[in-house]
Amino acid sequence: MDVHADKVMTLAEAIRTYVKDGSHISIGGFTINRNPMAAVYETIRQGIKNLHVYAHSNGTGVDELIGGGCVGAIEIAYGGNGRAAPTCIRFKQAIQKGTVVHEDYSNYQMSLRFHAGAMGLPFLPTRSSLGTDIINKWGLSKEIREKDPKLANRKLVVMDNPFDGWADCKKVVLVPAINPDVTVLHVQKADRQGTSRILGLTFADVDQAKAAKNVIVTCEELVDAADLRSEPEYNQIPFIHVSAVVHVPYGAYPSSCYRYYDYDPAQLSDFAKAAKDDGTFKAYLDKFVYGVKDHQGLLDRIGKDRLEKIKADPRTGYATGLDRK
Amino acid sequence: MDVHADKVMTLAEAIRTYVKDGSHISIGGFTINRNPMAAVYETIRQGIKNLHVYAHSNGTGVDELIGGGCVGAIEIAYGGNGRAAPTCIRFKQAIQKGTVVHEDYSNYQMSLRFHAGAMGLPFLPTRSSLGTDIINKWGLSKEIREKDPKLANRKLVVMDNPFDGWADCKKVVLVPAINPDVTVLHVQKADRQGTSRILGLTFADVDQAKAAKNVIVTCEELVDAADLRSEPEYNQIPFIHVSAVVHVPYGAYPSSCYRYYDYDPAQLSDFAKAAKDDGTFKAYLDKFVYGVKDHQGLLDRIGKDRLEKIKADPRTGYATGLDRK
Amino acid sequence: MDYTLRELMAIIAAREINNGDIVFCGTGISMVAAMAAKHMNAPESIIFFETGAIDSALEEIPMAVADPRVMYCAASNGGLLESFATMQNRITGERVIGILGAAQIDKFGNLNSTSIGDYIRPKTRFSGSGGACDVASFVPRCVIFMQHEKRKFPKTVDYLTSPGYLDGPGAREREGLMPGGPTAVVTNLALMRFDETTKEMYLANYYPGITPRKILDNMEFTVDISKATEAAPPTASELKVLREVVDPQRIIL
Amino acid sequence: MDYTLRELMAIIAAREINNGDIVFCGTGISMVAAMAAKHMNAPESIIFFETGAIDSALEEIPMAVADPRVMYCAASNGGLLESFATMQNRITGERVIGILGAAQIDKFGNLNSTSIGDYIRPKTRFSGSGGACDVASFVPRCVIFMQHEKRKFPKTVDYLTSPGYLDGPGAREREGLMPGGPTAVVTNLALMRFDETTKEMYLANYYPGITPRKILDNMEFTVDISKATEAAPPTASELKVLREVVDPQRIIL
Repeated sequence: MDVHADKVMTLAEAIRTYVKDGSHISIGGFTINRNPMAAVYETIRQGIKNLHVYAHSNGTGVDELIGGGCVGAIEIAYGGNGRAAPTCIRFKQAIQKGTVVHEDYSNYQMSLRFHAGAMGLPFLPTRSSLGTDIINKWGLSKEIREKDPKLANRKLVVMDNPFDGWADCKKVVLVPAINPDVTVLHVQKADRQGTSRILGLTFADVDQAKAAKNVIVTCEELVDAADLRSEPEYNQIPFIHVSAVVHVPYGAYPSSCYRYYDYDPAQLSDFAKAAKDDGTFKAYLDKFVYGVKDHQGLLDRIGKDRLEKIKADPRTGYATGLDRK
Repeated sequence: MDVHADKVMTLAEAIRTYVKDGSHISIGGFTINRNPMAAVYETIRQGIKNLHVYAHSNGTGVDELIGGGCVGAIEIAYGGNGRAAPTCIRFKQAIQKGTVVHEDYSNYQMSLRFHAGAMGLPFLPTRSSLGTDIINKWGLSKEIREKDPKLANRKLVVMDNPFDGWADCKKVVLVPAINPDVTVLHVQKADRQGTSRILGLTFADVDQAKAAKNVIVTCEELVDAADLRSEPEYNQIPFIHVSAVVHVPYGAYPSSCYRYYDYDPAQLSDFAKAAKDDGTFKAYLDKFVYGVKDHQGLLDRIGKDRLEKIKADPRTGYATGLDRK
Repeated sequence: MDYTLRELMAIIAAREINNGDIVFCGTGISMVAAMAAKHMNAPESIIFFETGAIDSALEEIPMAVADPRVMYCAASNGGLLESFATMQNRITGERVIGILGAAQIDKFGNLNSTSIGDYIRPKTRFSGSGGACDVASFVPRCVIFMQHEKRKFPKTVDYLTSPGYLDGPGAREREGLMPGGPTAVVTNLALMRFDETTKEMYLANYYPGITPRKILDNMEFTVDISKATEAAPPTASELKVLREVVDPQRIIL
Repeated sequence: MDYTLRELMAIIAAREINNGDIVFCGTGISMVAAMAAKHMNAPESIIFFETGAIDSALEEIPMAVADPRVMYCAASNGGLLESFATMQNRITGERVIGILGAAQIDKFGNLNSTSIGDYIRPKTRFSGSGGACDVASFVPRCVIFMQHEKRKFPKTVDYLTSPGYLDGPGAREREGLMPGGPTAVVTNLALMRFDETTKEMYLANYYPGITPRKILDNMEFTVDISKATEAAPPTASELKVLREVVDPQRIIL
């Protein structure tokens, strides 16, 4: 790959090229913030199946992927979405019905697993979860693990501190690196080669990108490289890690995008209501995903007034005073 | 400690309070960039002895500390200073004469050791140095290590990958965490509580700060908290990690401070010349360290014209076209 | 003085926060409690979120820990690695108090927020740990919000998501965890604490109008009620803080 | 065509860089070689520095890898952790070529940049690894700058700072290192390479006017000279790049 190449393409093309049935995938953002929703909807629209998803707390996007029937297995820390959904509803049902293979970690452990992947290490240590069922209960059996070359042979390993109590530590938990086939992120600004700038909290996005074999970046603004290079310290992801760049305004909707727009409380709770029942959820998908050509189609159904309501206040970076009841 | 407290004090007071004979210390910056030189000179001026120094490549500052007789032991990756000194001269002499105990790591290993300290972990793994003398040759004997509670009991540990070849990795090297008594940094902007913003490359400064029991921040500009909090994503060090804040314009001189001033090639080579011989080096220290009250005194001896010459060009962040022969 | 149960719970929890504490908080009532403490007993406490925001201004109450409202006027906006390192790192971690919730808690303060029934094919699935297991593993003090019901105070939790005192005195140390564990359980009926020696939960304060008997009736295991006294109701100024400063829009309360 | 030895060495090294390579370079002549390649054979190569700057514009030549000149117009300015991760991570690391220098090199391309004599009390102390050991451990290809003198090409190095092929075929794998190792040694007399099978250094090209004999006279160990041919001298356009674009101030050359 010529990493200097212009990587701009349509979202449909990016998903078709890099997200396949059975791909191991991670998405950026956290609960109701900066999920790559346009890419999530396009993935559902293309009918991609049996994804293996790695998630810390990517509530909005992951619940839609599960509801859209795209997910076969998930390694996850948190299947909730803040006040919008204490437990994500399609996630809850899929696990209770046994339609999605699942394995639980903590948020820090998932973050460390992406960090290890980005660093090119097989594992990283932590002092979290000793003595808990996160250690004892595995969702992916040793057999499944040994069959699939994309999976580590163990969920984790508990080890004595070889530096005999150094840092007042007797034991650590080693968690295995994640190197997804593809990571999909939504960022505020990117250039045509893929150099990306995230504003506000970065969550685990940067490690998720650097750990992945391919990275799809969707962005609010597609800018000249020179604009980003005038302050290189604020570009967390250099182009060498990126495979595809897609310009998608409101690409995180209905989750928020700091300094651009807030989350849409109405849409989030409509989703939560629809998700409760297979029939109403199918109607929801028909209206907002299958029934539209692309993300602009979804935005048209939401309408200008509602998008206006969630527009970010330049002072605070969110929609000050937005009705969120 | 009330972390919200106003932590502004004089440099003399900050060094006297947090840097003691025998302290384990690290300084920020890298070779000829953003070394906390004012703090280094004040440390020499106060005659502090027997420091245990942790360094990746802090050439300008570390060589002065060694030359100033402050250093008893050093764990280091690189004792050079770019074209200014392929091998730092006082460092070279101290080790050849056996006046400073030393132990060698790589730059990545020292960075990981600070990262481990900042993360509260006893160690971090790397795939660097397998099969080399960095593994085989220890400068700090097991005996010394077992006597001093501030030292890990081993230089490093080579371990088989417990995830059986996961990430195509058979073995890793575990390097022990560093938690210095104090880390001294020079940053572009800080507020009175210690929240700090570094412009340009951060090197390992942020982990060096978060790993330390106390942090002294010297800054080019002392600003209102509100100025920094309008863009929190650019403040790498929140105030909870900081013990002392000192306003020292040109505090990195003669090393550079991105967007403020360049390094002073003349002063760096004068230092390199003086360092070659004990007599000339004593004269150098008498003139620029012992012979002046504080950093302003040193700057006065350098003179306005030379400081004018190294003033940063707003376009590039350095002194464009500076004579560096 | 008129107040709702949720207001009482928020204030009882807020009183657990000391001035200068670094407060880890999640969403909902725990955030209300942390925000209230800053305007009551702990003006110098620092609220931070697992998402990486430290000392946020919280001009408006966030609906999630990733709500852009946590980013506004923070001292620093980092990421997940930074926030958990702040707790795992003893230098800052020793000063952190965590506020958590759960679906189940046992007498040693172990929490379940993962599932009821078989892990692979659960009867009921919850959100999972999120950062809760990390917080409970790292920090010296935790406040837990619970609903007082038999099934939520079982003899043993179906899935041990976040470590309390595990199986009793010395267990955390034996497993390699840092010292720490839950210090208070704030429920809809009472404030429970843990005995320093036995590490077992006991009834500290029952709410006005609630009898110790009723509290025991809502737990599968029994606890010592001999030290129990009635909880001090919210003061006018505490309620004023909640209603006028913390959550005027009544988003959480 | 008139040229200096340093100019020749810089161009010989520059020719080793392929288009699209991610080039790790240090200070001095290695930076000149990397910058020259971008204007010659590898316009799409990317220069990065261990200090964290990626794809710097390098309007002026830096005097050190932390020179603010490496920060100007970079794609990203990070830190040490990020730059070394770029090499340790196989996804990007496979595309990195390193340019290093050393005080000693043995026939298997192992480098010493630490000390001569006893490690604890050395006869001569050098700078130490810096990032060299990391680069040599991680990346698939390395170019090494050396001065051709007997003491600098010893049978065994006094201190093995940066791994080459260690003690021969299979050794890197046995020790757990990633595949890789030095691919070219650019000296003041010749370009040396390493045999694919034996992993031993051999003479590839001797510079105009230099005999293979003279090269062997300047090494403690002998190498195969049977494949040796004369190196192609710098072209006018290559020299123009060096003199007018890369280092017009003659700071390095």
